[in-house]
Amino acid sequence: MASLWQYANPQKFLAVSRAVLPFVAGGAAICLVVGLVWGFFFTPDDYKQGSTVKIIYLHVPAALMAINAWLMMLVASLIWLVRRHHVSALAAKAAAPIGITMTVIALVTGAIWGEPMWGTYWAWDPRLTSFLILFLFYLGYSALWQAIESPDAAADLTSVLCMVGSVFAILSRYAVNFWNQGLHQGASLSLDKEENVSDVFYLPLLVCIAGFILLFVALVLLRTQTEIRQRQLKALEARERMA
Amino acid sequence: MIALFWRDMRLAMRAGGGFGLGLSFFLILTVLVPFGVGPQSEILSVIAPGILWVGALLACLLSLDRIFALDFEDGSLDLLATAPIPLEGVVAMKAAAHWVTTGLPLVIAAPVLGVLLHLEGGAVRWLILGLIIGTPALSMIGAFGAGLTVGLKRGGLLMSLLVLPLYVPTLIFGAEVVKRGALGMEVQGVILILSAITLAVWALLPFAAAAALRINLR
Amino acid sequence: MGLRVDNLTVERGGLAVLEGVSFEVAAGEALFLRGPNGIGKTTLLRCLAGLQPPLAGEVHAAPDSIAYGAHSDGLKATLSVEENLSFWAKVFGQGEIEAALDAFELQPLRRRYAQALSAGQKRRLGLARMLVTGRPIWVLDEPTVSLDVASVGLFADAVRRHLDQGGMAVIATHIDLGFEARELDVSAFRAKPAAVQDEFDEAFL
Amino acid sequence: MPDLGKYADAVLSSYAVTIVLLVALIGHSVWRGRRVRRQLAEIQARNGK
Repeated sequence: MASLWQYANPQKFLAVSRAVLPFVAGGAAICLVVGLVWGFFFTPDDYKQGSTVKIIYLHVPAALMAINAWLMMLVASLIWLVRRHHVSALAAKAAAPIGITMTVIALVTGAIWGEPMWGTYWAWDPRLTSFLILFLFYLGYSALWQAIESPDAAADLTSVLCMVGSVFAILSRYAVNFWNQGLHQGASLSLDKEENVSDVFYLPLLVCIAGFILLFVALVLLRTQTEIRQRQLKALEARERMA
Repeated sequence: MIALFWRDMRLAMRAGGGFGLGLSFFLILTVLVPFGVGPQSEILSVIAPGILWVGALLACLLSLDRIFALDFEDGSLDLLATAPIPLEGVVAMKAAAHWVTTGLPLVIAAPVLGVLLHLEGGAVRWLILGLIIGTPALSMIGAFGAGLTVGLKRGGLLMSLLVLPLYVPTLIFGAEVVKRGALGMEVQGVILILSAITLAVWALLPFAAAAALRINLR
Repeated sequence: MGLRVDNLTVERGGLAVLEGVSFEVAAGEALFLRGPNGIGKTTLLRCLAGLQPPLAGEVHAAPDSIAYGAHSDGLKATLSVEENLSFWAKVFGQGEIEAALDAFELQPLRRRYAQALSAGQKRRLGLARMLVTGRPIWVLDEPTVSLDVASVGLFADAVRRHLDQGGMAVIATHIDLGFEARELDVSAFRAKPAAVQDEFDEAFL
Repeated sequence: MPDLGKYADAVLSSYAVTIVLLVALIGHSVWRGRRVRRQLAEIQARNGK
């Protein structure tokens, strides 16, 4: 029986991901269009927040994916360090720009929402601050990938950074909480949803989250394919120089 | 390993760096800040702990390349890596020497600088305690960042980008110690957390930094 | 125990440069590595010293038995000759530096800072470092660069004494050091360009 | 078009920013993917593969 690790073979990964990608991308497009149109056009205004409640369809999924992208990078880095599967390292590299974009979306939409609600674009609130720190971690991680020429050394060093960074990110989250008990509302999504958001907002939000997740997967597949081909290209170029 | 510590100390002193330079740096920083924010003592006394902590971060950052980059360039790092002492020990010794030449001067100068910045007498005690506990973590985290970027041509800026976010917890808890101490609040918990961070950093990061060095030496 | 190298393949910048390198050095023996620039002698020596892992093959030697002497001497400009040398002696757990200073005629220079030494004097100090490591296998990369004839003689004497005491040496050099030893031309092991580079490329190419 | 009331600016600019960023990300991914694929095809053709 074939194991999961067979997908770590670059050729196998390319073949499978090429076959899967259209479906994932299509699913992402459908979910995003349905969710956002539903959220934007067919949900009522909140009695307190007015129409700004529509921003959560962007803000919450983006924030979720910003964190999940980092988690995915952490898992991929560990797989690389332990099993030395190149595809895994390249997938981590591919995920970083997506994570950065998601973090920026979460920060910007949060700031735009905060202006009418809190009266300020930016507050040094624990959640906001944590996201800003997460953003810095992403920047450092990507910069390290770009700065190192040898691909294996880059994969190793960024993996080490990702592990250490994860620990410090959690520590920073805790520290920031300690430092300023802020004004951000609690999680808008939890298992007992009644507490926070009513069904009217909840369902389209779920569709949007599904859309963002699928979009993330599609982009990771696409970008990992590109990274694999880039490696392949480099290897061929090096061989031409040798010959 | 002790020999390595003394060698790094001696190098720092002879290069005109070391103690005097660290002290002068903090003095200049403290003199410049009032020019920027104005001479009102009530403002200065509030921001003084933050200034001194950020000063510690900067001094640490500016001298990080001394930890590994020079040894990398002149080949010493290759030789150290093949020496019978473990690379983890090399990292720890170098970080220790770095702390003595950048962190310690700040701890010593803090009372004087506190006076210049109108820091209240009660807060100075907590500032010094926080700095003693917290700044060793800065050197070790810095050594990790230096290890990650040691082979890179323009590693300096990148190193700052990698290292500064890692300083966040130490900075927050370090400044918290002074804030709470000055207000007469309960400080013990924060000091314990700060100590825990420093101890954990010194226990674990030498391994990460040594791993990074080995990769970079390959 | 000697040094045995089995079917070693070493890489530089992700490409195999030498493959299938095998040789053996017994106690009291020296081996000269020859070959044109860029063939991969330095890479091979770094691999022997344990600084980089080989792509394939193995290096058999007693643990902590290899002392590596690189192109650069690892000297600190602001330390004196004595301080530089005794630092390395301490790192390698040896206390004695007088013999090393004598062997390379560094006694008159012992208080001088390394920044005030000439290139050849620096090199002599770098080579004296090998003596204070107390390790049986010397792995040296172009040890005679910038040495004058007399200094090359000092170096050859030091190596000969080391061999007489049961030591070993692997030396990459282009010149004649004035003593007999086996030679190995590494160009024979030059990696074929089409050779499989690593398992990653294998999956593609 | 729903009535967004006094918060129209905030809501619309949020959607605009998000869509622009996502489109930019997707566009960059696709563009780079195509470019690398083309370069690879070229070099493979050159090497007779």
